[in-house]
Amino acid sequence: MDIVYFAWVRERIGRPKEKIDTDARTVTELVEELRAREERYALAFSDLSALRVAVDQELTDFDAPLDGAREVAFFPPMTGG
Amino acid sequence: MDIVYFAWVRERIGRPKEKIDTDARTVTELVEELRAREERYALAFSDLSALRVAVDQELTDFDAPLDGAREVAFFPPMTGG
Amino acid sequence: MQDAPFDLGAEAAAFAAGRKDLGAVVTFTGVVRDNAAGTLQAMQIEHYPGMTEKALTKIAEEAAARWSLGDVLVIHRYGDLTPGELIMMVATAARHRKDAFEAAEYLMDYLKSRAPFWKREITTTGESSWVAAKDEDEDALKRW
Amino acid sequence: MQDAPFDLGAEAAAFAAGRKDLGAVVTFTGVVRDNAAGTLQAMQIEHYPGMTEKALTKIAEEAAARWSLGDVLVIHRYGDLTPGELIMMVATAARHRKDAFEAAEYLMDYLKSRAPFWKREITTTGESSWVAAKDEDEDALKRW
Repeated sequence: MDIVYFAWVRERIGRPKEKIDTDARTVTELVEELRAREERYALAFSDLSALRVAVDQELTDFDAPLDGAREVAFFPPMTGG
Repeated sequence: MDIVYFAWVRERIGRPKEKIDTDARTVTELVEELRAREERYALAFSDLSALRVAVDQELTDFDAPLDGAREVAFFPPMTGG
Repeated sequence: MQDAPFDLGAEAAAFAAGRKDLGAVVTFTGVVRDNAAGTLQAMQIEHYPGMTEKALTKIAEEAAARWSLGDVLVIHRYGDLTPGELIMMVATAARHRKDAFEAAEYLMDYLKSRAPFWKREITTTGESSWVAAKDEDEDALKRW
Repeated sequence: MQDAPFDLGAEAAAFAAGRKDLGAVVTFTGVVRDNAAGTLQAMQIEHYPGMTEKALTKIAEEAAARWSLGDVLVIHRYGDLTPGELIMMVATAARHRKDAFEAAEYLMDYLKSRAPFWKREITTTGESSWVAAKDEDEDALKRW
Protein backbone atom coordinates (compact mmCIF):
# COMPACT_ATOMS: atom_id res chain seq x y z
CA MET A 1 0.00 0.00 0.00
CA ASP A 2 1.32 3.47 -0.84
CA ILE A 3 1.30 5.91 2.06
CA VAL A 4 1.80 9.59 1.18
CA TYR A 5 2.33 12.58 3.44
CA PHE A 6 1.92 16.29 2.84
CA ALA A 7 2.92 19.58 4.49
CA TRP A 8 4.11 19.28 8.10
CA VAL A 9 3.11 15.61 8.26
CA ARG A 10 5.59 14.97 5.45
CA GLU A 11 8.23 17.00 7.32
CA ARG A 12 7.71 15.17 10.61
CA ILE A 13 7.80 11.74 9.00
CA GLY A 14 10.79 12.82 6.95
CA ARG A 15 9.63 11.47 3.60
CA PRO A 16 6.83 12.20 1.11
CA LYS A 17 5.91 8.62 0.36
CA GLU A 18 6.51 5.01 1.31
CA LYS A 19 5.27 1.55 0.46
CA ILE A 20 4.21 -0.70 3.31
CA ASP A 21 2.73 -4.15 3.79
CA THR A 22 -0.19 -4.02 6.14
CA ASP A 23 -3.20 -6.02 7.25
CA ALA A 24 -4.89 -2.94 8.71
CA ARG A 25 -8.62 -3.04 8.01
CA THR A 26 -9.29 0.63 8.74
CA VAL A 27 -7.37 3.89 8.66
CA THR A 28 -7.30 3.88 12.47
CA GLU A 29 -5.64 0.46 12.49
CA LEU A 30 -3.10 1.70 9.95
CA VAL A 31 -2.38 4.73 12.13
CA GLU A 32 -1.81 2.44 15.15
CA GLU A 33 0.68 0.41 13.13
CA LEU A 34 2.53 3.51 11.99
CA ARG A 35 2.60 5.03 15.48
CA ALA A 36 4.25 1.86 16.81
CA ARG A 37 7.08 2.11 14.26
CA GLU A 38 9.20 5.02 15.40
CA GLU A 39 9.08 8.16 17.49
CA ARG A 40 8.68 10.45 14.44
CA TYR A 41 5.51 8.57 13.42
CA ALA A 42 4.17 8.68 16.98
CA LEU A 43 4.80 12.42 16.92
CA ALA A 44 3.22 13.01 13.53
CA PHE A 45 0.11 11.04 14.52
CA SER A 46 -0.13 12.26 18.12
CA ASP A 47 -3.24 14.38 17.55
CA LEU A 48 -5.60 12.95 14.94
CA SER A 49 -7.94 15.95 15.22
CA ALA A 50 -5.14 17.97 13.55
CA LEU A 51 -4.97 15.52 10.63
CA ARG A 52 -7.02 14.67 7.59
CA VAL A 53 -6.93 11.47 5.59
CA ALA A 54 -7.67 10.50 1.98
CA VAL A 55 -8.06 6.93 0.75
CA ASP A 56 -7.38 6.52 -2.96
CA GLN A 57 -7.44 10.31 -3.32
CA GLU A 58 -10.87 10.78 -1.74
CA LEU A 59 -11.21 12.59 1.60
CA THR A 60 -12.59 10.25 4.23
CA ASP A 61 -12.72 9.55 7.99
CA PHE A 62 -10.31 7.68 10.22
CA ASP A 63 -12.77 4.84 10.64
CA ALA A 64 -12.93 4.26 6.86
CA PRO A 65 -12.23 0.68 5.71
CA LEU A 66 -9.12 -0.07 3.66
CA ASP A 67 -10.33 -3.09 1.62
CA GLY A 68 -8.63 -2.85 -1.74
CA ALA A 69 -7.17 0.59 -1.04
CA ARG A 70 -4.03 1.36 -3.01
CA GLU A 71 -3.06 4.76 -1.60
CA VAL A 72 -3.61 6.39 1.79
CA ALA A 73 -2.65 10.05 2.34
CA PHE A 74 -2.20 11.91 5.63
CA PHE A 75 -2.01 15.69 5.83
CA PRO A 76 -3.07 18.73 7.90
CA PRO A 77 -6.34 20.60 7.21
CA MET A 78 -6.14 22.10 3.75
CA THR A 79 -5.42 25.78 3.19
CA GLY A 80 -6.11 26.40 -0.49
CA GLY A 81 -7.81 29.32 -2.15
CA MET B 1 -38.89 74.56 -11.28
CA ASP B 2 -37.45 72.02 -13.74
CA ILE B 3 -39.52 68.86 -14.12
CA VAL B 4 -37.81 65.94 -15.85
CA TYR B 5 -39.22 62.62 -17.02
CA PHE B 6 -37.57 59.33 -17.90
CA ALA B 7 -38.44 56.08 -19.67
CA TRP B 8 -42.16 55.49 -20.22
CA VAL B 9 -43.11 58.52 -18.10
CA ARG B 10 -41.19 60.67 -20.60
CA GLU B 11 -42.95 58.90 -23.46
CA ARG B 12 -46.44 59.37 -21.99
CA ILE B 13 -45.86 63.02 -21.17
CA GLY B 14 -44.30 63.49 -24.60
CA ARG B 15 -41.28 65.49 -23.50
CA PRO B 16 -38.13 64.92 -21.45
CA LYS B 17 -38.21 68.15 -19.52
CA GLU B 18 -40.20 71.30 -18.81
CA LYS B 19 -40.07 74.40 -16.66
CA ILE B 20 -43.12 75.23 -14.59
CA ASP B 21 -44.18 77.82 -12.07
CA THR B 22 -45.71 76.17 -9.06
CA ASP B 23 -46.64 76.85 -5.46
CA ALA B 24 -46.79 73.14 -4.64
CA ARG B 25 -45.34 72.48 -1.21
CA THR B 26 -44.88 68.73 -1.64
CA VAL B 27 -44.34 66.30 -4.48
CA THR B 28 -47.92 65.08 -4.06
CA GLU B 29 -49.25 68.63 -4.53
CA LEU B 30 -47.08 68.98 -7.64
CA VAL B 31 -48.46 65.71 -9.01
CA GLU B 32 -52.04 66.97 -8.41
CA GLU B 33 -51.23 70.13 -10.37
CA LEU B 34 -49.73 68.16 -13.25
CA ARG B 35 -52.62 65.68 -13.34
CA ALA B 36 -55.07 68.56 -13.71
CA ARG B 37 -53.26 69.88 -16.76
CA GLU B 38 -54.00 67.43 -19.54
CA GLU B 39 -55.09 63.86 -20.14
CA ARG B 40 -51.54 62.66 -20.89
CA TYR B 41 -50.38 63.89 -17.46
CA ALA B 42 -53.37 62.26 -15.76
CA LEU B 43 -52.44 59.05 -17.55
CA ALA B 44 -48.75 59.20 -16.68
CA PHE B 45 -49.55 59.85 -13.02
CA SER B 46 -52.55 57.51 -12.71
CA ASP B 47 -50.74 54.97 -10.53
CA LEU B 48 -48.17 56.48 -8.20
CA SER B 49 -47.10 53.06 -6.92
CA ALA B 50 -45.61 52.50 -10.40
CA LEU B 51 -43.59 55.73 -10.15
CA ARG B 52 -40.49 56.93 -8.36
CA VAL B 53 -39.51 60.53 -7.69
CA ALA B 54 -36.23 62.37 -7.15
CA VAL B 55 -35.95 65.92 -5.81
CA ASP B 56 -32.72 67.66 -6.79
CA GLN B 57 -31.36 64.31 -7.98
CA GLU B 58 -31.95 62.47 -4.71
CA LEU B 59 -34.52 59.68 -4.53
CA THR B 60 -37.34 60.58 -2.16
CA ASP B 61 -41.01 59.96 -1.33
CA PHE B 62 -44.13 61.58 -2.72
CA ASP B 63 -44.77 63.40 0.56
CA ALA B 64 -41.35 65.09 0.39
CA PRO B 65 -41.37 68.90 0.73
CA LEU B 66 -40.35 71.07 -2.23
CA ASP B 67 -39.00 74.16 -0.42
CA GLY B 68 -36.15 75.45 -2.51
CA ALA B 69 -36.19 72.47 -4.88
CA ARG B 70 -34.82 73.25 -8.34
CA GLU B 71 -35.44 69.94 -10.13
CA VAL B 72 -38.05 67.23 -9.70
CA ALA B 73 -37.79 63.99 -11.69
CA PHE B 74 -40.45 61.34 -12.28
CA PHE B 75 -39.66 57.89 -13.62
CA PRO B 76 -40.56 54.21 -13.31
CA PRO B 77 -38.70 51.87 -10.92
CA MET B 78 -35.10 51.66 -12.03
CA THR B 79 -33.74 48.69 -13.94
CA GLY B 80 -29.98 49.13 -13.96
CA GLY B 81 -27.26 46.55 -13.53
CA MET C 1 -20.69 55.81 -16.42
CA GLN C 2 -19.98 55.75 -20.08
CA ASP C 3 -21.45 55.35 -23.53
CA ALA C 4 -18.36 53.55 -24.83
CA PRO C 5 -17.75 49.80 -24.44
CA PHE C 6 -15.28 48.68 -21.78
CA ASP C 7 -12.78 45.85 -21.73
CA LEU C 8 -13.46 43.43 -18.86
CA GLY C 9 -10.03 41.88 -19.20
CA ALA C 10 -8.18 45.18 -19.02
CA GLU C 11 -10.35 46.50 -16.18
CA ALA C 12 -10.01 43.29 -14.14
CA ALA C 13 -6.24 43.17 -14.67
CA ALA C 14 -5.74 46.84 -13.77
CA PHE C 15 -8.04 46.74 -10.75
CA ALA C 16 -6.06 46.42 -7.52
CA ALA C 17 -2.97 45.40 -9.53
CA GLY C 18 0.23 45.63 -7.53
CA ARG C 19 -1.57 45.79 -4.17
CA LYS C 20 0.07 43.41 -1.72
CA ASP C 21 -2.31 44.13 1.13
CA LEU C 22 -5.47 42.80 -0.53
CA GLY C 23 -6.00 39.07 -0.75
CA ALA C 24 -9.39 38.97 -2.44
CA VAL C 25 -10.73 40.51 -5.63
CA VAL C 26 -14.33 39.98 -6.80
CA THR C 27 -15.77 41.19 -10.09
CA PHE C 28 -19.32 41.09 -11.34
CA THR C 29 -20.06 41.74 -15.00
CA GLY C 30 -23.53 42.22 -16.45
CA VAL C 31 -24.01 41.04 -20.03
CA VAL C 32 -26.90 41.81 -22.42
CA ARG C 33 -28.83 38.55 -22.56
CA ASP C 34 -30.78 37.70 -25.67
CA ASN C 35 -34.50 37.03 -25.21
CA ALA C 36 -35.97 33.50 -25.26
CA ALA C 37 -36.90 33.80 -28.94
CA GLY C 38 -33.41 35.00 -29.88
CA THR C 39 -34.86 38.15 -31.43
CA LEU C 40 -33.30 40.87 -29.29
CA GLN C 41 -31.84 43.48 -31.61
CA ALA C 42 -30.81 46.09 -29.07
CA MET C 43 -30.91 46.89 -25.39
CA GLN C 44 -31.27 50.65 -24.95
CA ILE C 45 -30.14 52.04 -21.63
CA GLU C 46 -31.48 55.44 -20.63
CA HIS C 47 -30.03 57.23 -17.62
CA TYR C 48 -30.43 60.45 -15.65
CA PRO C 49 -27.25 62.49 -16.19
CA GLY C 50 -26.21 64.25 -13.00
CA MET C 51 -28.17 62.00 -10.70
CA THR C 52 -26.41 58.86 -11.99
CA GLU C 53 -22.98 60.01 -10.82
CA LYS C 54 -24.38 60.98 -7.42
CA ALA C 55 -26.23 57.70 -7.00
CA LEU C 56 -23.24 55.55 -7.99
CA THR C 57 -20.90 57.50 -5.73
CA LYS C 58 -23.32 57.17 -2.82
CA ILE C 59 -23.72 53.42 -3.34
CA ALA C 60 -19.94 52.93 -3.55
CA GLU C 61 -19.35 55.08 -0.44
CA GLU C 62 -21.97 53.15 1.47
CA ALA C 63 -20.24 49.87 0.56
CA ALA C 64 -16.85 51.28 1.60
CA ALA C 65 -18.36 52.30 4.96
CA ARG C 66 -19.91 48.89 5.61
CA TRP C 67 -17.07 46.61 4.58
CA SER C 68 -13.32 46.77 4.88
CA LEU C 69 -12.40 47.41 1.25
CA GLY C 70 -9.12 48.39 -0.33
CA ASP C 71 -10.67 49.43 -3.62
CA VAL C 72 -14.04 49.68 -5.40
CA LEU C 73 -14.81 50.07 -9.11
CA VAL C 74 -18.18 50.67 -10.76
CA ILE C 75 -18.62 50.97 -14.54
CA HIS C 76 -22.07 51.31 -16.13
CA ARG C 77 -22.82 51.90 -19.79
CA TYR C 78 -25.76 53.69 -21.34
CA GLY C 79 -26.95 53.96 -24.92
CA ASP C 80 -27.58 51.13 -27.40
CA LEU C 81 -26.11 47.70 -26.71
CA THR C 82 -26.44 44.39 -28.54
CA PRO C 83 -26.74 40.84 -27.11
CA GLY C 84 -23.46 39.60 -25.63
CA GLU C 85 -22.19 43.14 -24.96
CA LEU C 86 -21.11 44.09 -21.45
CA ILE C 87 -23.52 46.46 -19.68
CA MET C 88 -21.67 47.10 -16.46
CA MET C 89 -19.20 45.79 -13.96
CA VAL C 90 -18.36 46.21 -10.32
CA ALA C 91 -15.12 45.15 -8.68
CA THR C 92 -14.18 45.01 -5.02
CA ALA C 93 -10.84 44.28 -3.38
CA ALA C 94 -10.44 43.42 0.29
CA ARG C 95 -8.15 41.58 2.67
CA HIS C 96 -10.68 38.79 3.03
CA ARG C 97 -13.07 37.13 0.59
CA LYS C 98 -16.19 37.61 2.70
CA ASP C 99 -15.90 41.41 2.54
CA ALA C 100 -15.15 41.38 -1.18
CA PHE C 101 -18.12 39.10 -2.00
CA GLU C 102 -20.64 40.83 0.24
CA ALA C 103 -19.69 44.30 -0.94
CA ALA C 104 -19.95 43.23 -4.61
CA GLU C 105 -23.42 41.77 -4.02
CA TYR C 106 -24.48 44.89 -2.16
CA LEU C 107 -23.26 47.11 -5.00
CA MET C 108 -25.17 45.01 -7.52
CA ASP C 109 -28.38 44.96 -5.50
CA TYR C 110 -28.32 48.75 -5.18
CA LEU C 111 -27.28 49.35 -8.79
CA LYS C 112 -30.26 47.26 -9.93
CA SER C 113 -32.88 49.23 -8.05
CA ARG C 114 -31.43 52.52 -6.85
CA ALA C 115 -29.30 53.87 -9.69
CA PRO C 116 -31.26 55.82 -12.34
CA PHE C 117 -31.00 53.52 -15.35
CA TRP C 118 -33.87 52.16 -17.42
CA LYS C 119 -33.63 49.40 -20.01
CA ARG C 120 -35.67 49.06 -23.15
CA GLU C 121 -35.61 46.05 -25.44
CA ILE C 122 -35.99 46.37 -29.20
CA THR C 123 -36.61 43.19 -31.16
CA THR C 124 -35.87 42.35 -34.78
CA THR C 125 -39.64 41.96 -35.21
CA GLY C 126 -40.07 45.66 -34.42
CA GLU C 127 -41.36 45.39 -30.87
CA SER C 128 -40.12 47.75 -28.20
CA SER C 129 -40.74 47.43 -24.48
CA TRP C 130 -39.41 48.83 -21.24
CA VAL C 131 -37.94 46.18 -18.96
CA ALA C 132 -40.11 45.94 -15.84
CA ALA C 133 -38.50 46.09 -12.41
CA LYS C 134 -38.65 42.73 -10.62
CA ASP C 135 -40.07 42.28 -7.13
CA GLU C 136 -37.14 40.01 -6.35
CA ASP C 137 -34.71 42.87 -7.08
CA GLU C 138 -36.55 45.14 -4.65
CA ASP C 139 -36.69 42.30 -2.11
CA ALA C 140 -32.93 41.76 -2.49
CA LEU C 141 -32.33 45.13 -0.80
CA LYS C 142 -33.97 43.94 2.41
CA ARG C 143 -31.06 41.77 3.41
CA TRP C 144 -28.70 44.73 3.81
CA MET D 1 -4.07 23.58 -11.68
CA GLN D 2 -0.80 24.96 -12.79
CA ASP D 3 2.66 26.04 -11.74
CA ALA D 4 2.74 28.92 -14.23
CA PRO D 5 1.25 32.36 -13.55
CA PHE D 6 -2.08 33.19 -15.16
CA ASP D 7 -3.43 36.43 -16.60
CA LEU D 8 -6.60 37.54 -14.83
CA GLY D 9 -7.45 39.98 -17.60
CA ALA D 10 -7.16 37.38 -20.37
CA GLU D 11 -9.01 34.72 -18.37
CA ALA D 12 -11.83 37.08 -17.41
CA ALA D 13 -12.19 38.34 -20.97
CA ALA D 14 -12.18 34.86 -22.50
CA PHE D 15 -14.55 33.40 -19.92
CA ALA D 16 -18.09 33.18 -21.26
CA ALA D 17 -17.14 35.56 -24.10
CA GLY D 18 -19.64 35.54 -26.92
CA ARG D 19 -22.36 33.86 -24.85
CA LYS D 20 -25.67 35.68 -25.33
CA ASP D 21 -27.64 33.49 -22.94
CA LEU D 22 -25.73 34.40 -19.77
CA GLY D 23 -26.39 37.74 -18.11
CA ALA D 24 -24.10 37.47 -15.10
CA VAL D 25 -20.39 36.73 -14.73
CA VAL D 26 -18.67 36.63 -11.34
CA THR D 27 -14.94 36.19 -10.80
CA PHE D 28 -13.01 35.75 -7.59
CA THR D 29 -9.24 36.11 -7.57
CA GLY D 30 -7.00 35.23 -4.66
CA VAL D 31 -3.83 37.30 -4.29
CA VAL D 32 -0.76 36.57 -2.14
CA ARG D 33 -1.08 39.07 0.71
CA ASP D 34 2.06 40.31 2.42
CA ASN D 35 2.25 39.78 6.18
CA ALA D 36 1.71 42.62 8.68
CA ALA D 37 5.45 43.27 8.97
CA GLY D 38 5.89 43.39 5.19
CA THR D 39 8.48 40.62 5.35
CA LEU D 40 6.84 37.89 3.29
CA GLN D 41 9.39 36.64 0.78
CA ALA D 42 7.47 33.72 -0.70
CA MET D 43 4.24 31.79 -0.37
CA GLN D 44 4.90 28.15 -1.19
CA ILE D 45 1.90 26.13 -2.26
CA GLU D 46 2.13 22.35 -1.97
CA HIS D 47 -0.53 20.16 -3.53
CA TYR D 48 -1.46 16.50 -3.93
CA PRO D 49 -1.10 15.67 -7.64
CA GLY D 50 -3.86 13.34 -8.77
CA MET D 51 -6.21 14.14 -5.91
CA THR D 52 -6.18 17.87 -6.71
CA GLU D 53 -7.74 17.37 -10.15
CA LYS D 54 -10.37 15.04 -8.73
CA ALA D 55 -11.22 17.40 -5.88
CA LEU D 56 -11.50 20.48 -8.12
CA THR D 57 -13.63 18.60 -10.65
CA LYS D 58 -15.92 17.32 -7.90
CA ILE D 59 -16.33 20.79 -6.38
CA ALA D 60 -17.09 22.33 -9.80
CA GLU D 61 -19.57 19.55 -10.65
CA GLU D 62 -21.29 20.00 -7.31
CA ALA D 63 -21.67 23.73 -8.01
CA ALA D 64 -23.03 23.03 -11.50
CA ALA D 65 -25.58 20.62 -9.98
CA ARG D 66 -26.76 23.10 -7.34
CA TRP D 67 -27.01 26.26 -9.42
CA SER D 68 -28.06 27.01 -12.95
CA LEU D 69 -24.69 27.83 -14.48
CA GLY D 70 -23.64 28.30 -18.08
CA ASP D 71 -19.95 27.99 -17.38
CA VAL D 72 -17.49 27.44 -14.52
CA LEU D 73 -13.72 28.04 -14.41
CA VAL D 74 -11.28 27.14 -11.64
CA ILE D 75 -7.55 27.94 -11.81
CA HIS D 76 -5.22 27.22 -8.89
CA ARG D 77 -1.47 27.63 -8.84
CA TYR D 78 1.11 25.71 -6.85
CA GLY D 79 4.81 26.28 -6.30
CA ASP D 80 6.53 29.47 -5.12
CA LEU D 81 4.64 32.77 -5.30
CA THR D 82 5.56 36.28 -4.17
CA PRO D 83 3.35 38.98 -2.56
CA GLY D 84 0.94 40.51 -5.08
CA GLU D 85 0.95 37.41 -7.31
CA LEU D 86 -2.33 35.73 -8.16
CA ILE D 87 -2.85 32.37 -6.43
CA MET D 88 -6.12 31.26 -7.95
CA MET D 89 -9.34 32.33 -9.55
CA VAL D 90 -12.83 31.02 -9.99
CA ALA D 91 -15.35 32.32 -12.49
CA THR D 92 -19.04 31.53 -12.85
CA ALA D 93 -21.50 32.55 -15.55
CA ALA D 94 -25.26 32.27 -15.18
CA ARG D 95 -28.47 33.78 -16.45
CA HIS D 96 -29.00 35.54 -13.14
CA ARG D 97 -26.63 37.20 -10.69
CA LYS D 98 -27.80 35.28 -7.63
CA ASP D 99 -26.71 31.95 -9.12
CA ALA D 100 -23.38 33.36 -10.30
CA PHE D 101 -22.58 34.91 -6.89
CA GLU D 102 -23.67 31.95 -4.77
CA ALA D 103 -21.85 29.41 -6.94
CA ALA D 104 -18.63 31.49 -6.82
CA GLU D 105 -18.82 31.70 -3.02
CA TYR D 106 -19.52 27.99 -2.78
CA LEU D 107 -16.52 27.20 -5.00
CA MET D 108 -14.29 29.41 -2.85
CA ASP D 109 -15.50 27.95 0.44
CA TYR D 110 -14.82 24.42 -0.79
CA LEU D 111 -11.49 25.28 -2.42
CA LYS D 112 -10.31 26.74 0.89
CA SER D 113 -11.00 23.66 2.97
CA ARG D 114 -11.58 20.66 0.71
CA ALA D 115 -9.02 20.91 -2.09
CA PRO D 116 -5.60 19.45 -1.22
CA PHE D 117 -3.43 22.56 -1.11
CA TRP D 118 -1.21 23.68 1.75
CA LYS D 119 0.44 27.07 2.07
CA ARG D 120 3.75 27.83 3.69
CA GLU D 121 5.09 31.33 4.30
CA ILE D 122 8.79 32.12 4.06
CA THR D 123 9.92 35.49 5.41
CA THR D 124 12.95 37.59 4.51
CA THR D 125 14.08 37.05 8.12
CA GLY D 126 14.41 33.32 7.43
CA GLU D 127 11.27 32.10 9.19
CA SER D 128 9.12 29.44 7.62
CA SER D 129 5.68 28.37 8.80
CA TRP D 130 2.72 26.44 7.52
CA VAL D 131 -0.43 28.52 7.28
CA ALA D 132 -2.96 27.17 9.79
CA ALA D 133 -6.50 26.37 8.67
CA LYS D 134 -9.03 28.82 10.11
CA ASP D 135 -12.12 27.75 12.05
CA GLU D 136 -14.09 30.36 10.13
CA ASP D 137 -13.18 28.65 6.83
CA GLU D 138 -14.46 25.32 8.14
CA ASP D 139 -17.58 27.07 9.51
CA ALA D 140 -18.18 28.68 6.11
CA LEU D 141 -19.02 25.24 4.68
CA LYS D 142 -22.00 24.87 7.01
CA ARG D 143 -24.14 27.30 5.11
CA TRP D 144 -24.26 25.12 1.99
